[in-house]
Amino acid sequence: MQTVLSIAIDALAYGMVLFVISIGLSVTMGLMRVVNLAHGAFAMIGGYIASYAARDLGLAYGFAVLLAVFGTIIIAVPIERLLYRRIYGAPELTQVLMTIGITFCIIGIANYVFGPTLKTVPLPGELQGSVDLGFRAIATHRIFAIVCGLVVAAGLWYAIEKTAFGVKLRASVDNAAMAAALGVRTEIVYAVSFAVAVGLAAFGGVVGAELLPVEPYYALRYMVTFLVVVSVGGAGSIPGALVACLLLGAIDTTGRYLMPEFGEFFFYLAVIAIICVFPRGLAGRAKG
Amino acid sequence: DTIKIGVVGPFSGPFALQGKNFKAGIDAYMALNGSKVGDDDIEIIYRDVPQADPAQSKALAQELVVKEGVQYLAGFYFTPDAMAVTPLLTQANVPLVIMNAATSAIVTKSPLVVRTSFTTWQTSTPIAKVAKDAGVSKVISVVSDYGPGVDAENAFKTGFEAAGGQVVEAIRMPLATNDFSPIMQRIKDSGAEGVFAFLPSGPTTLGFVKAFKENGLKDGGIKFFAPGDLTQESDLPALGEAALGIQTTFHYAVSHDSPENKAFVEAASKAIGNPAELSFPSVGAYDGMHVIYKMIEATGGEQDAAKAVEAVKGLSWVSPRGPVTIDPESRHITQNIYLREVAKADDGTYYNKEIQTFEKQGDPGLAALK
Amino acid sequence: MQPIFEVRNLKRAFGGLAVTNDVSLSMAPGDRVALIGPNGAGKTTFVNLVTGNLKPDSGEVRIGGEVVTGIDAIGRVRRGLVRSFQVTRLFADMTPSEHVALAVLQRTGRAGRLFGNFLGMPDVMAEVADLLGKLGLRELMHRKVSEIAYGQQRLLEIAVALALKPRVLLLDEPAAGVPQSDTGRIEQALADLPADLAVLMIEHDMDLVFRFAKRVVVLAAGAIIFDGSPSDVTKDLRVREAYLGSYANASHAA
Amino acid sequence: MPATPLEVENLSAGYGPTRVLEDVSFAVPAGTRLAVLGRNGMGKTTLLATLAGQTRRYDGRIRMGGTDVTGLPSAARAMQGLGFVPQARCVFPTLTVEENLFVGLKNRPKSAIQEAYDMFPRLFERRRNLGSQLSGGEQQMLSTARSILGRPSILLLDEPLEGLAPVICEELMKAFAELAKTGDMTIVLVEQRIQSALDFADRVIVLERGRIAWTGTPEALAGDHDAVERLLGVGGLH
Amino acid sequence: MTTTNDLIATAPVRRRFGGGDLIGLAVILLVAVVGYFLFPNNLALLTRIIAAALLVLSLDLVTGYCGVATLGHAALFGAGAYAAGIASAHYGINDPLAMLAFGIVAGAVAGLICGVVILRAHGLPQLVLSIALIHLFHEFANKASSWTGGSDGLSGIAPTALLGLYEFDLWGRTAYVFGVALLAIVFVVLRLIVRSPFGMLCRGIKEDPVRIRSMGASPKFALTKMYVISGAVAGVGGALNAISTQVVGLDSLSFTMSAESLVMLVLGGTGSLFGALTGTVVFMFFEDVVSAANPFHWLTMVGALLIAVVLFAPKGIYGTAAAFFARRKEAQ
Ligand SMILES: Nc1ncnc2c1ncn2[C@@H]1O[C@H](COP(=O)(O)OP(=O)(O)OP(=O)(O)O)[C@@H](O)[C@H]1O
Ligand SMILES: Nc1ncnc2c1ncn2[C@@H]1O[C@H](COP(=O)(O)OP(=O)(O)OP(=O)(O)O)[C@@H](O)[C@H]1O
Ligand SMILES: [Mg+2]
Ligand SMILES: [Mg+2]
Repeated sequence: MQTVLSIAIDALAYGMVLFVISIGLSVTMGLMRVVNLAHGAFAMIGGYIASYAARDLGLAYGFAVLLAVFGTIIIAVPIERLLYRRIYGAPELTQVLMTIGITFCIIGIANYVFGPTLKTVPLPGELQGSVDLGFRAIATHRIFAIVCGLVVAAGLWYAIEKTAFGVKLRASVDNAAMAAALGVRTEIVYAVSFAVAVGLAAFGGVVGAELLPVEPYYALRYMVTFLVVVSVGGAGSIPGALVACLLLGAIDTTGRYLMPEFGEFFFYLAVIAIICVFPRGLAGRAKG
Repeated sequence: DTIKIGVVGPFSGPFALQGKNFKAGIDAYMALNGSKVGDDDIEIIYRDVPQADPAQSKALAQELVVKEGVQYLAGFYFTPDAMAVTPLLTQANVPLVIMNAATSAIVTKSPLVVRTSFTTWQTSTPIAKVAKDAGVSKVISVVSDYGPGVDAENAFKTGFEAAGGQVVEAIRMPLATNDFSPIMQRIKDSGAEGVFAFLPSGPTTLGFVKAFKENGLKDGGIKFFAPGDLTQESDLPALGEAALGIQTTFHYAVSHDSPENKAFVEAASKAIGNPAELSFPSVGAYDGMHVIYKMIEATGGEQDAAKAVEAVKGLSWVSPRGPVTIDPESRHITQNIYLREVAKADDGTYYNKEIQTFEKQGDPGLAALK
Repeated sequence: MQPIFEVRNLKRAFGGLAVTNDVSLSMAPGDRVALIGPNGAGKTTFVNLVTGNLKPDSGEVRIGGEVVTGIDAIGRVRRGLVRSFQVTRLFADMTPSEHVALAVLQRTGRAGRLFGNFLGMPDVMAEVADLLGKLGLRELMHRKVSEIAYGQQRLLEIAVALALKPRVLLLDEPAAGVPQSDTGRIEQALADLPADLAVLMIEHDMDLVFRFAKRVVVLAAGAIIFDGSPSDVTKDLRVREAYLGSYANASHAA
Repeated sequence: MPATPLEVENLSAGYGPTRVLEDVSFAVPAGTRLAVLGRNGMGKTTLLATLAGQTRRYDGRIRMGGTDVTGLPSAARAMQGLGFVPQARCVFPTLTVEENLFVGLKNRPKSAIQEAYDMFPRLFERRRNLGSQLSGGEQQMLSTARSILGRPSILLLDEPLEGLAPVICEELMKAFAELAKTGDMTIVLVEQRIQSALDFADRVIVLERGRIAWTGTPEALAGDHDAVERLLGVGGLH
Repeated sequence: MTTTNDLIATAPVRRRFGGGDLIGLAVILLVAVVGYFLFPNNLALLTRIIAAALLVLSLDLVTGYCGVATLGHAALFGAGAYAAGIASAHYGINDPLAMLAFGIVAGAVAGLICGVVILRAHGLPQLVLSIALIHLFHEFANKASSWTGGSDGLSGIAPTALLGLYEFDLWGRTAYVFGVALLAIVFVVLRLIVRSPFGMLCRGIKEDPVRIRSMGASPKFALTKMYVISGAVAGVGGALNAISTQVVGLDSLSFTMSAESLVMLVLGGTGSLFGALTGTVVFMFFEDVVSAANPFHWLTMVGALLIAVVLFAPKGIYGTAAAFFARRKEAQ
């Protein structure tokens, strides 16, 4: 029983970290219909900024997180204007090409500027150490990640489903020309959404840095993980992504506990099974 | 004349750090020993294989030999890349000096292969004795599920059982594991007193070491043993506090206290730019250059692979890592293996502190092959 | 005569909405039926159900006496049940001749051939030319479909359906978007159809309906409220109110 | 004197290298109901799309209410009072009916959506359904209602009757006439059902291969049998 | 009533294997000969490019012609490589042509397996299925190390002389000529297939599978068939790789290789065999040049190339060039 509980806790924590890091991708990929393989690259930029701010400048953690989020957005704005704007509505494969290209460039630059070593984001005292749950200990920063995940999920869901901006965004994605003909300034809608997605990526990169440490190859190393999680959830659906993260987190954790030597098999077989049962992902939006 | 040496390694990509160390070791050697052997200028030509890719490795080696006319091939971080090149050597009349790839079998693939690095068997065997001496008799082994991981598991098991210990469980986990909590739970549940771990150096070691601490294993008194890949110097700043006290066995620590090493570290630090990035592949490359220089001396700059290899069989010298010999039979390097512990220096940085020496270790893996 | 196409007690609901509510209908070879009804009455859904694009909650569909309810859409097409789409579904990057050729090849079991090309198959080409000529698409036959006007795409949609030589043909608003000048072509194409073919046409263009149909079925809120001759339908009060409006008074109703 | 709501001068437009419209000029006085007729593929859709800012313009100017909107993007034209109901309907498939209508509101309060439901009660019944689930006719209603909600001063309608039941068609044409009269709305209508269009319009343009081939009043067109036969391909009206 | 003849006369030239195809074949052979004399010392690279080109052609069949999004196509290539390698290393079947046959069959079988799984979804989920599959294949090969050598690679592959006459030499001449011959044959066969009724059916499926179904054809069956063909082609590439390298590594079954082949395809232009070839040659050559020039920071250059292609040649290098010339011709 204790073991089961213990695995459940690990699964929850891992799933939520996955969620925080990948949810931004659900926005770009599901709502804006851009297969943004550079998502990890933006998460990585966030991680680097936070690491630099906290470790080299000695800023407080909260401040470093803010700096990471806004710094990444500032870096991303010109990239959106010059590059992403050209691939909205382009065929998926063209988007893949462009965003892989962007990823390569960011990796190359990060490698040049920061070197190939691991970078950490020092945690503040409150988040260090472990909390004793009675039957086991769990790292405080994981609890922090769980809370962050829940807050982000709720906020994002509200913004997309309930606000005027959310409706305009979804309309622009369905049919940009028609939305424009109804007076929606689609470029602005897109730019804002992109900024939000990138900000979330950076935030996730920082919050998840304990699990997925920041180094230049971060951008490619975890690309597949993000892609899988978001698609299994059904791109564009916040609840779907949340469920997918928790489910896949649980399968991964259990698999690694019960038979680690087949951990990968477990995980990917589960992915195949889920998609065969839900060919559009757990909560896929009908595509029209 | 100019003698060209072709070096193949991961100079970009996720293992770029190791490739960078190759270059640092080579640069350091040439800085200290000149870029001339006799009348011949030495020129290094680098070729990049970012990830294990035998086809690319072979194509590059072929190009180096045929087009660039290199007399020596060197480098090779990954085993399959080295394996792909061995069939070429005889026809090309080129010796291959391996500066890293750590699977025992490579040297058996061609008589023209010489290795100046280590094998996983070589560095993992002594830690078994350390564990037993520390009073631990039940150990769980946890390794990444790929060639070197399996080698490490076997090496440890063989050594530990020979010493009278018991490996209660052997876990192989996927290379791409990010979250090690479930593994830690397994370790806890196994009832072992100690854990033997092997993970390739790089980002995953961070998660592993942190999980070990955060899940309360470290404080629970479970002892941690590993070969030195796990605490390579360039990862230590990130591992930090969590790694403190971990004991590993390895052939080289940047902190090794000897005049040879001091000179080496100084030169290599300059070559690599950021001294914090210096790690073990640099010393393999440094000694590889030493071997190649000796080969050139022996052949007088002529291209004669057999003669060159013959000349370094049994060669002994004092490397930055300590005294070493090329075993005449296996052409693999015989060297000291050190037990080290992660410690904190006065300036707040972390380093591998050598605390025990196992002298003149050969490669037990070759024996196991037979 | 035995009906070639028969539907019994077909039902389908979306959520709580009964879109097809116990519909039974049969057609004999040579029938020309118009299915009309208010927007959202369930006409397209009916077509989707009988062609196998949607699964019914209950009920039965027969083609030539054979029960096909358990057979998928492809199997039904192969048994001679062919439809056209209300919103054109064509291959934007292909030409009209390729569309028709593909249909002919599929019908004659040659669409899976790995070698050869339809341009080298005289029988296929003759049929393609004939069909496209009938529908006035000859000049456009080698243009990409994305470059031809909507009305012409509608005609092509019909050409593809005809190329499959169906036994039962279901046309979902074939004339929508086709200008008056060209509805004649559609009528002509329909008139040239083999006499033993059963045709069901959904259409809101009453002129076309009354010229074409020998029988009119009216669907409202998922149920058939009228099934009879065109001359009777304009007299039916419910139909006039729910659907025809003042059209019923116009002179066109023959 | 109030500015002319819509003026077009020497407009040429098309798709990529394909020129479709050539040198089209006309002006529409306030409150006019203009019908644009022509056979298949003559450029009617292209004309409306160009006015709405959605196709490539090669040459010419467009003025709305006296201001030059030639260079303005689609959204800006919409905010200046242009409404557009495209031939393909373009309902947002993943939005509910209500959300579809919401997008058309521009800056009006949300309660205004009720106007659309009053016009098409069917939409009210289906308000929680996704756009993709609607029947063809329902989509057509939604598309029209959505554009009218934004209270445009110029409304471009591309075959708004397609797929609608005869009763609805009648009501809709009445509603359009009403809007033009009381709402001071200028309407440009493209329609295949020539009779309906002529009944509705007070001016007619006929396009032939991208050029204006005939212009005048509906009565004049009905009387010009030659033009009707040649340009519209039908054997006469009434 | 029109006759068939004048119809064909007005049709754009699209015969069974017409003049355009012969020119295409000639271009390939010409490039091969020029390559041989231009880079006589770098034939191994050229052979590697050919093997990759076969993989990319194979990918083009399913992605470019059928619209199946996949990031796992190396599974087919790797299956061919391992089958050829295992036949030689474990069973002593060292004749290159026999090894090739093993590669083709294994590739086709892998194609069948992948097809059956991947075709169960569309779009993004489909992409993820392919990713999951390639990881399963990779993991399987890693586990079955007694057969595959695991992460150390499968060594001990020793192909005998080709046709009993031509040894595989240090300069890689035999391997190169062998590769060119294979590429030419595959090209001709594929050219015929993409123009056949089956090819047309697949293009239709790519645009609208629902429409195809309502024409009475089964998209799933057709796509699976295409997947098997694609697997055979990738198997040729894999076998060529095994024969010329004599070591097969896990990389030949990796996500990285799959992703790279997709990048090459899109770079050249999907949906055209020449696009696939152009993309492979440009990408691999560019990579070789920049990585030799600066082994440490060449990745940035590759990234810049990809971005530049999307910005200035959105249909891929070949696709955009072809469209440009078509437009020029039309304008005249
Ligand atoms: N997937 C679905 N989910 C919910 N409701 C649906 C779905 N599909 C159709 N409907 C509803 O079922 C009703 C019938 O639709 P259908 O398309 O059959 O109408 P129709 O008779 O063809 O109308 P029209 O003449 O306008 O084309 C409509 O009100 C539609 O909104
Ligand atoms: N996207 C496009 N690319 C190239 N050519 C196009 C495109 N869309 C339309 N055309 C061409 O432009 C011409 C005019 O088309 P348009 O759709 O404006 O005609 P229309 O008068 O609205 O016809 P319909 O009555 O069928 O709606 C046609 O000849 C058509 O082939
Ligand atoms: Mg309908
Ligand atoms: Mg039109």
